[in-house]
Amino acid sequence: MKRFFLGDLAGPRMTAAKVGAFLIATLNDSAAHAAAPLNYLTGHGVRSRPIATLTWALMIISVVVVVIIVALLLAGLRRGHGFSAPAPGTQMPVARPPGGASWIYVGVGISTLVLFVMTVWTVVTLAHVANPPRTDDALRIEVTGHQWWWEVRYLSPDVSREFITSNEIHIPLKRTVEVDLRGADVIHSFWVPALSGKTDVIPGQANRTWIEADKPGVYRGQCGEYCGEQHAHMGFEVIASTPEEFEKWWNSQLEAQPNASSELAEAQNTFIAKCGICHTVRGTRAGGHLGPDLTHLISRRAIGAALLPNTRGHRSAWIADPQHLKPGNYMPRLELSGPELNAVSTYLDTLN
Amino acid sequence: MLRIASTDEVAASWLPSGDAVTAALAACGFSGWASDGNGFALAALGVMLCWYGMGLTRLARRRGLTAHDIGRAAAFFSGSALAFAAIGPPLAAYSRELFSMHMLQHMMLIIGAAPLIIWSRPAPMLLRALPPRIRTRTSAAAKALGLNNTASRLLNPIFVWLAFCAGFVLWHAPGPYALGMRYGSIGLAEHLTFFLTALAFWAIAIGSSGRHRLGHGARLLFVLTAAVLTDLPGALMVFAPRPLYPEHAAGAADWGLTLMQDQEIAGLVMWIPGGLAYLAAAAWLFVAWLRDAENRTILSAARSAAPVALLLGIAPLLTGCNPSGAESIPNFNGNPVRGAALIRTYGCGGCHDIPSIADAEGNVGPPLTRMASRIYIAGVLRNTPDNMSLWLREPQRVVPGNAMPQMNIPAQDARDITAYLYTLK
Amino acid sequence: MTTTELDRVPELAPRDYASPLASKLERLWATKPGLIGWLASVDHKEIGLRYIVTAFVFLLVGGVEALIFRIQLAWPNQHLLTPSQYDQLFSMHGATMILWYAFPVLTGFSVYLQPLVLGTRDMAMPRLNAFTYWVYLFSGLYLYVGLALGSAPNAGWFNYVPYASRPYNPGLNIDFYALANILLGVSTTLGSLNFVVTILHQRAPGMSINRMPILSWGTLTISVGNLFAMPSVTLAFFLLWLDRQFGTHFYSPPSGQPLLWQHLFWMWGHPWVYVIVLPALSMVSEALPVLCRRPLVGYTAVALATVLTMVLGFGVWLHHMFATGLPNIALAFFSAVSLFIVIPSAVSNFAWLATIWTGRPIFNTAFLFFVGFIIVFVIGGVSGFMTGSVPADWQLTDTYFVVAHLHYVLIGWNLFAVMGASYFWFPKMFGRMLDERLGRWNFWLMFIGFNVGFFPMHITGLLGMPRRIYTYPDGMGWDTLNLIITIGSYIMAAGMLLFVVNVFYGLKRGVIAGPNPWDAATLEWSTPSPPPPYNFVVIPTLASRTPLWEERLNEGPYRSQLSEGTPLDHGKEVLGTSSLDAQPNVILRMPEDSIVPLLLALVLTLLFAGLIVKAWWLVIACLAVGLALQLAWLWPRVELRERRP
Amino acid sequence: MSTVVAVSRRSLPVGSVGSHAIGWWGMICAVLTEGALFGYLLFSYFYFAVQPRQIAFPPELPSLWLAAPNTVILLVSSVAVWQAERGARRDSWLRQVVGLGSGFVLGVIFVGVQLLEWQSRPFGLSSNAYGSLFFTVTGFHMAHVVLGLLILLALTVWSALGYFGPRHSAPISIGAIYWHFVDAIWLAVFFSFYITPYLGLRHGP
Repeated sequence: MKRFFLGDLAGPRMTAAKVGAFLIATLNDSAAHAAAPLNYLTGHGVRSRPIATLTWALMIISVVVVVIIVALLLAGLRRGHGFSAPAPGTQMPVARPPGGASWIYVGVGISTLVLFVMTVWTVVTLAHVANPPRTDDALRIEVTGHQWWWEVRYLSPDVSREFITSNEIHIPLKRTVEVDLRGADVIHSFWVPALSGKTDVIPGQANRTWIEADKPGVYRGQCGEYCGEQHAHMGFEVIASTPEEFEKWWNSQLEAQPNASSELAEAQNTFIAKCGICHTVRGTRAGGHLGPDLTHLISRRAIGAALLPNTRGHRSAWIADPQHLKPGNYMPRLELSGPELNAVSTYLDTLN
Repeated sequence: MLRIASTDEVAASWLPSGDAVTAALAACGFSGWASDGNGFALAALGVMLCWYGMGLTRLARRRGLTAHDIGRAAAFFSGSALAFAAIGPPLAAYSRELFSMHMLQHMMLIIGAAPLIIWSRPAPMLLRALPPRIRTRTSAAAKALGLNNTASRLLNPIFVWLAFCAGFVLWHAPGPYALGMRYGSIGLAEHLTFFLTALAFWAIAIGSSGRHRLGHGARLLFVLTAAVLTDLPGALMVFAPRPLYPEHAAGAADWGLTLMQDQEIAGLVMWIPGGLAYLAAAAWLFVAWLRDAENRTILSAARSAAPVALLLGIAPLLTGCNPSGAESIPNFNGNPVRGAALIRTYGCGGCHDIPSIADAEGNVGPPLTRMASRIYIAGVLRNTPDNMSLWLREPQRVVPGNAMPQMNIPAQDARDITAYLYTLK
Repeated sequence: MTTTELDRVPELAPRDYASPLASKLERLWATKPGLIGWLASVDHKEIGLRYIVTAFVFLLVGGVEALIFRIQLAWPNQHLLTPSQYDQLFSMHGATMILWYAFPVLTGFSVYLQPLVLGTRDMAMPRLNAFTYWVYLFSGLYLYVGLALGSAPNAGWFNYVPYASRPYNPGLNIDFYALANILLGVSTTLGSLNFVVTILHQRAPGMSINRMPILSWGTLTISVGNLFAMPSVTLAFFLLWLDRQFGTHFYSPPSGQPLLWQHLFWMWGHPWVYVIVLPALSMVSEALPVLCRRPLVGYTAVALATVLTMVLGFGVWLHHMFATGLPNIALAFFSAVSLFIVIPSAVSNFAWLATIWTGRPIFNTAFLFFVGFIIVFVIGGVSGFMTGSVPADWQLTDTYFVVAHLHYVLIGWNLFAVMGASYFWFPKMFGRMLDERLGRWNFWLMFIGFNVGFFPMHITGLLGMPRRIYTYPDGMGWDTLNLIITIGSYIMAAGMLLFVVNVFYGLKRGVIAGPNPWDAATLEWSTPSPPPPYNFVVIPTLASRTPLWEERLNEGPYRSQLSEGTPLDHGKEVLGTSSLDAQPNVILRMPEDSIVPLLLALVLTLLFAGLIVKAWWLVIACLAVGLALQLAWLWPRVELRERRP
Repeated sequence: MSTVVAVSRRSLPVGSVGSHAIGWWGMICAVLTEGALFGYLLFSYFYFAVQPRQIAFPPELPSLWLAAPNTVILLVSSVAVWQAERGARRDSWLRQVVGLGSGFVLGVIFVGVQLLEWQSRPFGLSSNAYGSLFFTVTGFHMAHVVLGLLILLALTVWSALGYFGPRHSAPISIGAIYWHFVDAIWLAVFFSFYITPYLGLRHGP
């Protein structure tokens, strides 16, 4: 079942025929994910795969049911003893032919059987995916949903190895990752379709979910619960890599930023003055907690909660007018002068 | 993690104070239950079963058993078996360990045993077990003491609803529950409350007697509102993010569950299967409601049908009964069609087996097959239409103390019923 | 007629709509001419039509809102609307359709039809009926005043806290929504109460509970359901308003419980889903058999399914909350229950299929709509079945798949049935037929537009498109599909427009219908079209479910008495009957037309206006005036035999 | 072969009579829906009560000092109204007026005592979740009591004017249903807020 993959659905070339074809198309799943990064018809992890299978089963049954019922309906209409609309008030024969009740018995009987099978399947799948398979060596992270970005804290028994990043979750392959969900403001929902279904992030309530990827890659995540004006742009990415690469990444993230060299001191001061109230760069005086931690900003793939690729141009555009790119978000337009903007951009470029 | 107490352990706990029944049961390997007083309940249940069995044997010897009798008896025995399983071993022992098992116990009593026993209508069979003389004396004594009256007064729907819901809610509050766990006698009281109020509840919901007999629509409301209220504790157990019943901490751990999981399962056992049982009852009541209305409207149409039939003849086509070959009895003015409907309304079928009347499969009184061809009524009156009407209206005057109740049937109704009975040749 | 008359044996009179008796009844029951007369009318037919027209206006408005934001979504990265405008539009669209269209339109049909199918002359409480209509209208206006002021609800129709609480939503948007909802709740609850009393107390003699049309079962079931469900949402919104304006701590952490909102909301919300479809299904169960020339297959089963669906609907609210972190064990149980709620719907579905198979259908527009209805019914049903499975729902929930599902349920189950019912009952309401050719165009445009517009949403959902996003990037695989969806929605809108045209054409030029154009079986077809203000010149007595088909079906020994009955012409009178057997047990006096309901509704609305601006003097003044009006309304009257003469 | 059913020619009462009155049915429905309202209110209370964070709930058990006698007062007022209803059926003007009047007075006393109870609380509507719950639920009940009192007042006046008698007791019965309902609801509120803490629904870890 899991070999039902998605067709190439991107681009305006797609026609209605392709829409139909996609349901039965079998290409390879990386293409599917490139075409529709949030689709969940192919699973990429221990958790999402049985769910994808179940979803396909439900869908096939649904299609079969619809086809059967519509066929029965059309056959009933085509039996050829109907009237075409007569003049109003014409008396027409009425009768109570027998045999109708058996439809109800048979139809409901079959439906019940199908429902029973699917209930069992559901419960079995649920038992399989609800809790992580192994918990002894699980990686634990804490994800906090903010309007409209994700704060990620990597937990470790060794407190000195903990750190905070945002909008980007790196995970090691084939290792269970337990995600503790914390709500900072309103309800969000943590969702990485290729790896797991949604779990709501509710302020005041400790929810937990888990993911486990078994293929390296970048998996897109998205807030799944309407949370305000920028709900649309509350994405994030999960990057699955080998344990070695992951370890390397973790170590690099732990490093604090050195104090800027003299030619950058001016830029750093501008950054601290303009941005430090809301953002943190470890190792400097910038220690705000309202916005994402920017310590290793340059190592990230995207900015603005998976809104834009992380390039210098996008960064500058974002700083210049965040309200244009993401109207309503909590980063104010700072009215920076040209040199200030340049200084901040220049400083950000060093955060690797 | 199943833990069944060993016989030795049990023996040690009850032997110094135990009675014979509990000793015997414990010797068979049953555990813990004896100490908390459930042994007495079990013994009572056993006596009841034997009693019922005697009535059944007596009936079997007298006239053989119909499918109907067997169905009712099966309901009684399975109801009793459920009650036994609920308070007997091994569930009794488990229920001390797991909260969810305790709730299962409650559910078995409330939505399993009680409705089954009510459904089986045990009273006639229990009466039959008594020797005839004692039977008459018992009923006379009961009458003299006003027991029937009191009982039916107690079956006031509002009172029963309140008692049932309040009992249910109260015992599930953490405080009273803990007391029940700590003291055997209080635990017994807890189970007794559930079982007795449930019997009363189901007697009103699906039973057929009682002074305050509710219409089916009212019964629907009666069952559904109670369902909502009794689902509430279950829902709270599921939603509560903290354990409310810490008594079970050790027990749950023994079973490899957390206290929270145990509580969630308990809540769900109450909520879902409990809710579905009420729902099933409601569905049954709904269908009965429509069927009942059908019978009654036929009756009232017959009562008020225009004296001059527009088309000659009355087609005696009644769903569910077909008094074929209905002929008018000479010089006797009665409407057999209406009679058939009346038989259903008065519930004659509760005691008599009457051909062609749906649900008339009673075995309290004599079957009325071929009534038209019989010689005597009640063994004293000649079988004539007029005597039949008289007997129907005044059974206690004709044979004082006999089992047929005086139902104050109006004269015309009696004549119509008679007319129907005379179609049974 | 003397004023001391306390008991009476009802007279007998022949059914004759041209007799002096008829003109006397006409004088007693007719709405008075003039604007005041119109505003004061308590005639259920008048009020029912107002409900239907108002609801259709809300449907069009809600539709236009959707058409606007469909342009925004047709292509990626559009900036036609700001996020804030988009949020208000989609919230208004949802609220308008689910609350101000879907239920009121069914209420309209019920208000119009129930007294007619039950064989009585008006609702049990005619003034209350007028009052509920006015409150419904004003609550809608109240909400739209919010939109006009730029403070429309913006947290979606289910309005989750804490986003809807004050720190995150400081404007008056949510307050407008909360108070408008409470106001609408008043109308819905009182309307339901009126239906329950009417159906249980005013059926024609002989219409025992088992002979009630399925139409009445639908209305009775959801009305009882409303009585139990409505307080939940009214309370939820009231507590939210307290939280927002008076600093209580119900929903906001740390000490408040955000999930309490979801519980209270869905405890109402799930039953509500059934409330806005069951009467529609029962309209199909009523009209489809007529067009198939046979009685409905499985009357008892369908009635039971209707009731059970409603009851079950109260037990499964948690399946809107599968992703909120409920205990896994609970999820397993609720998944099972959610899947099994399909069964009652299957009963109705197979009953319709059997009715078509064993009948001889008439292929007209109404029938086409019912056939279309059955198809979308099944699609909406199976997509619901998919979301009932918890692990699948974790993926499906809050994506466009759910949007597709809910539109198949709400448009499919509600609107298609309503359209069919409109074609079916329009001749009764106006005495003229709707045009068949326009009708067929109407149907095919709507049916094709609907499926083109909403089916692809299933796919965008499966491709991960979240609902309630104001725009989306390209490269997600959603582009083409969204364009198709937008095109479909405009085709459907064109179909809807054609319906409006057909209605105006039908009103002016439609073929004269006569009392029973479809040769149908139930009581409403035994009076002229449109029915006179008194509905029935004499009250019929029933002996079966299909009084007008009895001779031809030749079932049972008794026939209904339609040609003779009691005229009840000693003032505005109706017959009260027992609730189970429908035996007459009282002659009820009906109140005259009155302007008080309108005034009281105005005062109530003014009171709510006072609440939103916190003008306490206005609130208190309204309370005082309202109480005085109530007192006037309820003052025991001699002419209603409520007190000693 | 068939017969047309006859139109019933029984003599029927005209107007509102007992349980045949539209208002009687309306009131039953209103009571059902209002009962549901309190059901949801109390559900909210219990939903909070089973939460672990008990900061909001007062640590001490609620005092019954005012509430218990007040409960009795309300119950007695129900008896008084019931007497008035019987009085109307037996055409006793005095019993009607005295019953309704004393029901009204007892209701007013209940309101007064309840106000004292409110005043004795150290918290307010917006101090914490318990305060919000307590004042909202008892406030809802209070609103119903006040409405009930207005009904009783109107009925007392109408009775005093001699409007009602055995054939015209429907308004009194209808008003009485409402008043009994208000009392029954108080029992549920009292049980939830004052009794369940004694039954263990109070402290969480």
